Amino acid sequence: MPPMTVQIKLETFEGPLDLLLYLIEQEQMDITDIPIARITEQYLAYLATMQELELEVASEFLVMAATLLQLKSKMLLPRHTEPAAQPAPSAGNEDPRAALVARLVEYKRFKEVARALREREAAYGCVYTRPPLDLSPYSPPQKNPVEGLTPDDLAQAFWRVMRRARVRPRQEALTVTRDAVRVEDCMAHVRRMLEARGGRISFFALFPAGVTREHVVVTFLAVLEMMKLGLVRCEQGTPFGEITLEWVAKGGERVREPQAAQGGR
Amino acid sequence: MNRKQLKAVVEGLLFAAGDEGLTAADLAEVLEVTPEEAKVLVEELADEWQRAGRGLRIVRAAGGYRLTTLPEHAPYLAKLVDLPANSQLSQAALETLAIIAYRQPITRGEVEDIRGVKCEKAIQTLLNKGLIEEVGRVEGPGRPILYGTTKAFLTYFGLNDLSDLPPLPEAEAAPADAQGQAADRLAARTTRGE
Amino acid sequence: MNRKQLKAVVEGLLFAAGDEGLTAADLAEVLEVTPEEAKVLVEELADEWQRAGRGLRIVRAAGGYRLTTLPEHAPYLAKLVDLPANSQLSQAALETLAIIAYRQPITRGEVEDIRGVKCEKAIQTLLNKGLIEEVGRVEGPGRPILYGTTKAFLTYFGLNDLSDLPPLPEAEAAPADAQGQAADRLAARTTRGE
Repeated sequence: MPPMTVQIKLETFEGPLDLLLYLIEQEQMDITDIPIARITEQYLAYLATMQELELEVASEFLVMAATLLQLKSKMLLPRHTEPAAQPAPSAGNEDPRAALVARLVEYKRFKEVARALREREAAYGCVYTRPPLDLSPYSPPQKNPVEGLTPDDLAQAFWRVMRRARVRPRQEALTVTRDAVRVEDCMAHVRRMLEARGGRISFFALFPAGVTREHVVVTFLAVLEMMKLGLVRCEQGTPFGEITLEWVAKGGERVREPQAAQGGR
Repeated sequence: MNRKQLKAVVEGLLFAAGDEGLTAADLAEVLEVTPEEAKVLVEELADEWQRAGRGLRIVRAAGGYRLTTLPEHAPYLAKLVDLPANSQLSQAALETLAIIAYRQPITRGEVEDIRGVKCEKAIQTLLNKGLIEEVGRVEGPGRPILYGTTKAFLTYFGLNDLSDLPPLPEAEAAPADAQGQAADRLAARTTRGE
Repeated sequence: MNRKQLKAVVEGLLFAAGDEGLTAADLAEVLEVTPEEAKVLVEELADEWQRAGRGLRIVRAAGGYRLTTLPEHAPYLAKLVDLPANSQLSQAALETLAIIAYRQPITRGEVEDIRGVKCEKAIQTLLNKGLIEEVGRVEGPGRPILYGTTKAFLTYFGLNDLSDLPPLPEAEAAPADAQGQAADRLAARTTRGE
């Protein structure tokens, strides 16, 4: 696909669920029986394209990538015990995809109804109605427009509105800041940590206290990428256990230095 | 006053009421007829205008009648006035609004769970346009704000009330226990919301 | 577009233009006809309406055309003012009035910053009811209008002057957290206003 087309396409996705629904539709997959391996591959390919185009990837997309990878690994598990059986859903045996499918189905309903609302918007929203006519010339002069209200009501209304203003986030806080955690940066960070620890480190030791979820996810993606490049090897003794990273790139082979990591963090 | 004259008064009254609109009961009080008669008058008038190809129409929404321009005239009007058409809702705002409309009262966090993305900006846009409003707070940690739709929301989409909303598509059959607790909770709310 | 369709557009345009009205030249530009043709269209339309006994008329004033109600409908409009729905201030209008009362003179933008939502309609309502008025303009970009309360406002609330407004608790009178310059300016105004 020519890069420009991809870019335009990517920017129209409202989030990871929207992107997944698009992929499911595109591939004519059954939403209730998604081939996780295939969709994960395609999803990651999209993210990779976004990164190649140097588009910022919102953290939500990365979190979903991690979810898909986790699902993919879970889907592989039953095969060890029942090699012949499909990991199909069966009563009493929870499908690992269930939660994701439920979210997709739910989101899809609203996407569809939003389309219906869009049509109504065109019929009723693109019209002009005027503010009420100034009827004061018709109003009897002795008429009190605030009958029943006292100055105290006014003071209370003011007090209420000021209190609300104080708890409301300020305008600046409302500008959505996308987390600028980049896979490249995390790769550089992992490499530095490995160098500092003599080439071996626990995955959990990569993070300072109070690290964000996005940071963990992106670091995880960074580690996957480094495995693919043959720079690190990972060991995990038990499921959910400690993951140990080992630097395997020897003899001057270096991690591709990403531009953004120049100043380091 | 004959019927035609009554209708002329209705026209003037609707013009004066502007986007506030008038209910059949309001019209009845001013015209000194019954609300039923007022309803028949205004709806006959609406039909007549439509058949005559008039440049204004009478829309029934949010429990009242109001005059609006025709959607197909939007391109001409846009040259002169700030039309809502110029600021058609973004996809993000529309999806957020749809979720709030069907699941109200709802917190921002719950909307974000459904959409899978942050909705801060969309919610602020909707508040600014007066399409949603704070309707309360959840009693619990952080006391998050609950949002609901406004009367302006009904007007914007030409709805008489919330039961007029297009039906939310049925949830497709999900695998065995896909739905789980979360879905039960959602289903329970749907009933309440719709 | 045929003549009838053009006239329908003219009707929509005049409706949307409101009290300012439109000149034949304005209409000509939007309809892409000559000003002479626009003039003929709008005057034909005015005649047709009069003959048909419509509830609105097109008046020519100050070089432009605008829609107005019929003078003989004035008694009905007076009744409209008296409708319970019109005589009660909405929550939005009350809050807007309170902010203007305690922070005057203040621009619409500043009121909106405090309320967090648009206040165009509330301000229009308050202007219509004679509770607030324009008291000046800010010297600066766009020269936004400054609003203040009217003498009638004091009368309606039984106040001698603004210093009669109930005092606010210390904390409330102070600007809601440091809103920077604007807040300082507002605080200065409060002092001056009270």
